[in-house]
Amino acid sequence: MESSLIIKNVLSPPILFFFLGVIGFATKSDLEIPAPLPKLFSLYLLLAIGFKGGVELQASGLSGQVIPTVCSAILMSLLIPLICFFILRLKFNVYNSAAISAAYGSISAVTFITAESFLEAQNIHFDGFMVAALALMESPAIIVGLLLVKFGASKDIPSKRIMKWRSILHESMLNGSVYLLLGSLLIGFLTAAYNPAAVAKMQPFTGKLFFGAECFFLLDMGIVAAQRLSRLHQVGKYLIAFSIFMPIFNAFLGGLVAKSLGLESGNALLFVVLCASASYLAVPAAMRMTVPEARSTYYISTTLGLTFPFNIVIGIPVYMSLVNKLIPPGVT
Amino acid sequence: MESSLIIKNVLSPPILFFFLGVIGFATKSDLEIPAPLPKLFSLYLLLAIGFKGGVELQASGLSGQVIPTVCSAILMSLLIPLICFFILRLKFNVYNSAAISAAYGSISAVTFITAESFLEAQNIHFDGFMVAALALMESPAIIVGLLLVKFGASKDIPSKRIMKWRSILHESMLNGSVYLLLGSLLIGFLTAAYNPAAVAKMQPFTGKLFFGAECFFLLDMGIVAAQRLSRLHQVGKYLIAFSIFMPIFNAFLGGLVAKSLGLESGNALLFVVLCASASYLAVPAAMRMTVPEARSTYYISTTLGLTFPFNIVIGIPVYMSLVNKLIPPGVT
Amino acid sequence: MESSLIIKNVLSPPILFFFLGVIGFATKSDLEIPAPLPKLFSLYLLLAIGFKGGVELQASGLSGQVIPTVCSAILMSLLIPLICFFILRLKFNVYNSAAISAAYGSISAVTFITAESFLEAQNIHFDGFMVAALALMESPAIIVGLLLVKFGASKDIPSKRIMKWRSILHESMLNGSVYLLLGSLLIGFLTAAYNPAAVAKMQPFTGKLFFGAECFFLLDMGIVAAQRLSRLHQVGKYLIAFSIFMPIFNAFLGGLVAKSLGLESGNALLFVVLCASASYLAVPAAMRMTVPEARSTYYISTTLGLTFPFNIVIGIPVYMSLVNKLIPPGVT
Amino acid sequence: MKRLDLIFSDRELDAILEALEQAQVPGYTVMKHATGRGPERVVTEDMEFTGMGANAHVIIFCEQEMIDSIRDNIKSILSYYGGVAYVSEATPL
Amino acid sequence: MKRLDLIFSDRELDAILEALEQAQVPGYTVMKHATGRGPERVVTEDMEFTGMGANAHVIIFCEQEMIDSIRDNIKSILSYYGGVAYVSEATPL
Amino acid sequence: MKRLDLIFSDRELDAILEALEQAQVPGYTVMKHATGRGPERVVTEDMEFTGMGANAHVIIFCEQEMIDSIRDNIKSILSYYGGVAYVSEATPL
Ligand SMILES: Nc1ncnc2c1ncn2[C@@H]1O[C@H](COP(=O)(O)O)[C@@H](O)[C@H]1O
Ligand SMILES: Nc1ncnc2c1ncn2[C@@H]1O[C@H](COP(=O)(O)O)[C@@H](O)[C@H]1O
Ligand SMILES: Nc1ncnc2c1ncn2[C@@H]1O[C@H](COP(=O)(O)O)[C@@H](O)[C@H]1O
Ligand code: NA
Ligand code: NA
Ligand code: NA
Repeated sequence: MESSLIIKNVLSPPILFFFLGVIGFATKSDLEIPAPLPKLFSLYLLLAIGFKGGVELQASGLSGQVIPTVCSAILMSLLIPLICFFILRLKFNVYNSAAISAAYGSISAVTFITAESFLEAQNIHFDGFMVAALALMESPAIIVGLLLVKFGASKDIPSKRIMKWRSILHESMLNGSVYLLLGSLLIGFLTAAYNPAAVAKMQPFTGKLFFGAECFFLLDMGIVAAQRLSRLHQVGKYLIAFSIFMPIFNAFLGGLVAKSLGLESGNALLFVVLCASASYLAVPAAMRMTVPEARSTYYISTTLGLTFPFNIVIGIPVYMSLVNKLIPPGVT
Repeated sequence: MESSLIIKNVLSPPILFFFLGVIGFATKSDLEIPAPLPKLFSLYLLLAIGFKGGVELQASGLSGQVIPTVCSAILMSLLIPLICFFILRLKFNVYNSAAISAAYGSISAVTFITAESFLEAQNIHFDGFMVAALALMESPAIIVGLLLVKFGASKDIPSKRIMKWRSILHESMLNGSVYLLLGSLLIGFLTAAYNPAAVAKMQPFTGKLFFGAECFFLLDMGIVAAQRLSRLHQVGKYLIAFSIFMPIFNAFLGGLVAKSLGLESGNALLFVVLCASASYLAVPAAMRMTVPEARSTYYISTTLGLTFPFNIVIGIPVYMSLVNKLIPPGVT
Repeated sequence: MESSLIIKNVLSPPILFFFLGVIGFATKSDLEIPAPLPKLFSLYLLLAIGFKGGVELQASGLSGQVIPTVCSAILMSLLIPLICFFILRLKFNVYNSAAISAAYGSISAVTFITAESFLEAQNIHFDGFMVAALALMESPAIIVGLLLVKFGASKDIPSKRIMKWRSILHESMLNGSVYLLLGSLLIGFLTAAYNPAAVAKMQPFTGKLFFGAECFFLLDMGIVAAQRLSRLHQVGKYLIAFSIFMPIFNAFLGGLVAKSLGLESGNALLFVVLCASASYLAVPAAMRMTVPEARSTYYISTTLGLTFPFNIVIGIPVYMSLVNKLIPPGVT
Repeated sequence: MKRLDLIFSDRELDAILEALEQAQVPGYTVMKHATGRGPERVVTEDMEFTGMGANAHVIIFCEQEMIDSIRDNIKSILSYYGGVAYVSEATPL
Repeated sequence: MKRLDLIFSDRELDAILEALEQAQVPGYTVMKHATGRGPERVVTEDMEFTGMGANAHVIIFCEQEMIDSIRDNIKSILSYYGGVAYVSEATPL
Repeated sequence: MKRLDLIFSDRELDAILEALEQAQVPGYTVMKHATGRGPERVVTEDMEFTGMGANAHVIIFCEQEMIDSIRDNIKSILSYYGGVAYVSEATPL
């Protein structure tokens, strides 16, 4: 069953465009999407998922599964970095371990979007409040990462290096992409509540265009991921294995939590994908500012070069099978 | 009544995204929309309002209120800079006074768009020919500004500084944004007249997408306006007061003219907004080229940092109340 | 009849925006579309025509006229450069002759798009498989051009200059725009075959938006073409005449082939346009890398400054009349 | 050989390039989208969309005589609109 | 006069500009979107969208004293986050 | 220390960077989207979308020996495709 799901997933336009980008890099085609065009698409995608999530959150209200699910998601983004940290400390210093852990505790919005498209293609229902979980999982993971550095690093660092709470909170909450996602979520919520006619007017931009823009962005992500993949030898075997097995482990953990939360299979898949995915946007940017001691190759090549492609190509359908086994459809 | 209108206005997505940008700057979030992406949106908005205006102008024809309204608008863009000039000369030299006056005589397309969205949200009808007024108010204001310099400045300026009519007309008529707006208006007109099927084919691009693109652009305008606002102390109290009271005065003047023209309340609001708004695009660009003696902080920080946010957040609903008082609905 | 077709063509939005760009440059308006925004539109257009072509190719299948038409198109892209080469060798050296010939053997995607819009406006049917012809005509022309250099150039060139087959194939097949067009075609084909629901989801992006994006891009093409036109004196009279008469000759040749293939008038026009148009994207880029001895002004100013505007403004309607004469409507 | 660095508002780019062409410089390189601060004014990238543009940075490698012949022309343009110009030594590789 | 070239990750741009302003440099020019490679790390343009940005290249024309007064401050920022700083001769046109 | 400035069509960027890496330069900075004019040809930004690209400006700070070791390689690439290379003095801050 997995293999048929994998094939179905691979034959969807976003994944095909991702491969087009990968092959373009591999064959040295001079296809490139010059800066700052990729930024346009990443800003657009964050704005659109935030807005749509806010609208649906307003529709569903904060009752029922919303609060428990979002809280569990936050807990997962605190727990997963801790687990990662202990696994990584066997081989890496505090700085590198903490930075990589934060990335895996956090999420990848594009992986989430791809999972949504996958569910839509399978006609499986999911709820808009999952976007709230998405938006709220980045900051805690960054905070845990910085705390691990703060308390884990040797005490003889020069005084000016001591991280201040202020800058920890600033990096975690006001990072551009976290801020845009949360802000758009709030705007979607407010608009749906007080100005429902405007939701329809946004629809052509945030809704209809989304799938095509996702394809365009994944074309670029394919080029970028292939570049990172080509540098993956620099990170060593331990980290390569980590970047495949850790997501699977986190997915399993997420699946159990999703089951105990009583989520339907669509929401459960999204929950699992949030746990399994790793951040290559907000977290690396925050880590580079606050933990310059960590080697950025470690947390970028792994998340972007391996975990991201693995998740969107193979991971999502595999996690779907997992969810189907854990949560027999029709039971909820 | 105003306060409920203000709240309704504030809770519309464009204004909410504007605030998201402002708060992002204020909290030092690293959210930024790198150049030249804002240019993409500003070009798009000018092209789209021009095209739509041209289509509607062709539908309504040049009969009835069209000619008087457009002519009055042009007169206002000649008169307002003169009034401003006398008020500003009390404190500033000829160069600065003329440059600021030209900006306030001219218009802000984004303020106009926001007013249109406001009217649509209130289900108040307005006509496409108002875009023609918009397009034709920039050039005269620039010309008046340059004439004020030409005749107001002391006669002992070096020979090469003497402004030539050619360059005055060039800057006023062929400034990129004026040119694109007028050109798109003409193209919309011609297309509607000779190729009506093509109007429908443009609709997804110029029509459906507009509201979302407006939100995206206002997000950036929020960031930019906040930056200017933060430098506002440099311009002094006189100019700060000017940049709030002058628009209100101009709005009142515009309201009286709109009443005497017999405009319906929708068109009247747009007329008032044209008078009240100030240019931060075409005019500053033209002034910087032709009047380098003027301090650009003066005419940019005021128009962009104060007048623009004031107009789109508070001004539009306040002007609506004004219009409602001057022009009782149901009378026309 | 031609003149009425020309007027109809000129009054379509894409051509009007093209003229807006041309006039903007001619009048020294400071309207500009800064890099890399034009690249965004050119990437978008290639992706969209590729995808749509792939979808339609899957619908029509590879039967009937598809294979013969595509093969004939490829043959034309091999034959036309040879004819051009002999004409150009009368005046130019091997390098310049070969580079210009390759450009005229290849195609211009924007000319093709404009012809499609022209057909749609006239309600004349055409088939999606013509995009396959478009996609497959660039590489052969590049290969012929490079072979002409390889075998035509004097034998005493330094050893490192000898072109390798590898780099010839690389430049011809993996040039960014060829690669994106072919890749999108394949993705469209696969999606339509295995994931038809996703085709509808792409439609707002690749379909609805297309016409407007085409207008925006042609605005920029107008500016660029006018710049090239203004440098046309550098290329001399011979080349100026060549860049008007060669397309007409190629169109005639294409018309005869189209007739003998039994194409309907819509497809026949597209076939003719493919023959008549010249590349200003893939071929110049490839030539600059592989034949630096050729003067780029020659192959850019002609294709972009003269052949391209001629084709989209006058050529397409003229070719339509030609097709109507060769292929009486209602016969097929 | 000399290296001349010019930095100024890109709205003046046409005027500067015309001056360079008139003096028949062997070549030049233009980098747009530069921002910065002069004695009184901050130029930011975000104003580019307004058409006010950012700065342009122009580099010219040429002989000392060339520098001498364009000096007056360039200086008069820069003194009117603002901008800076510096010369340094450079030797061909 | 001197010319100071600073190249570093543009995420540190605010810190650097603050240091320059504090020292009251007469002006500076910023060019963003630069990429490159230092002793250990490659910065590529395509990571710009991630918010990690590319490099910024800052040019300052100023007197030797100014250079001396900002040296320590700039060097400490660069030594923490990475980046390079070089001084060369420049004469006003 | 020396500063090496290379300006050439960005389509040759890969070849140049490969030459620099082979010579093991300590680092380099790349600025794309430069336009300009050489002895015969104008490169404009608006041709970037055609894939013909604009110019790239590469700066390398390194020792004199490094310069000597890459000279031939770089010069042969530039002489084939066009472009300029100049060396000037630079001292670390
Ligand atoms: N001392 C300086 N060093 C580097 N760049 C400068 C300097 N002074 C001015 N500039 C640049 O030149 C531009 C125009 O300067 P100005 O018109 O004199 O304010 C500024 O925006 C800066 O980019
Ligand atoms: N030797 C060098 N020459 C030119 N640019 C350099 C050099 N070393 C470093 N850079 C630039 O400075 C940036 C930061 O360097 P680093 O943080 O030391 O890796 C690099 O990405 C390069 O753009
Ligand atoms: N004398 C010069 N000064 C500055 N830049 C130059 C000079 N000559 C050439 N260039 C730059 O190098 C590029 C390639 O030069 P070329 O291939 O020789 O035409 C030009 O497009 C310019 O950007
Ligand atoms: Na995760
Ligand atoms: Na006004
Ligand atoms: Na052809």
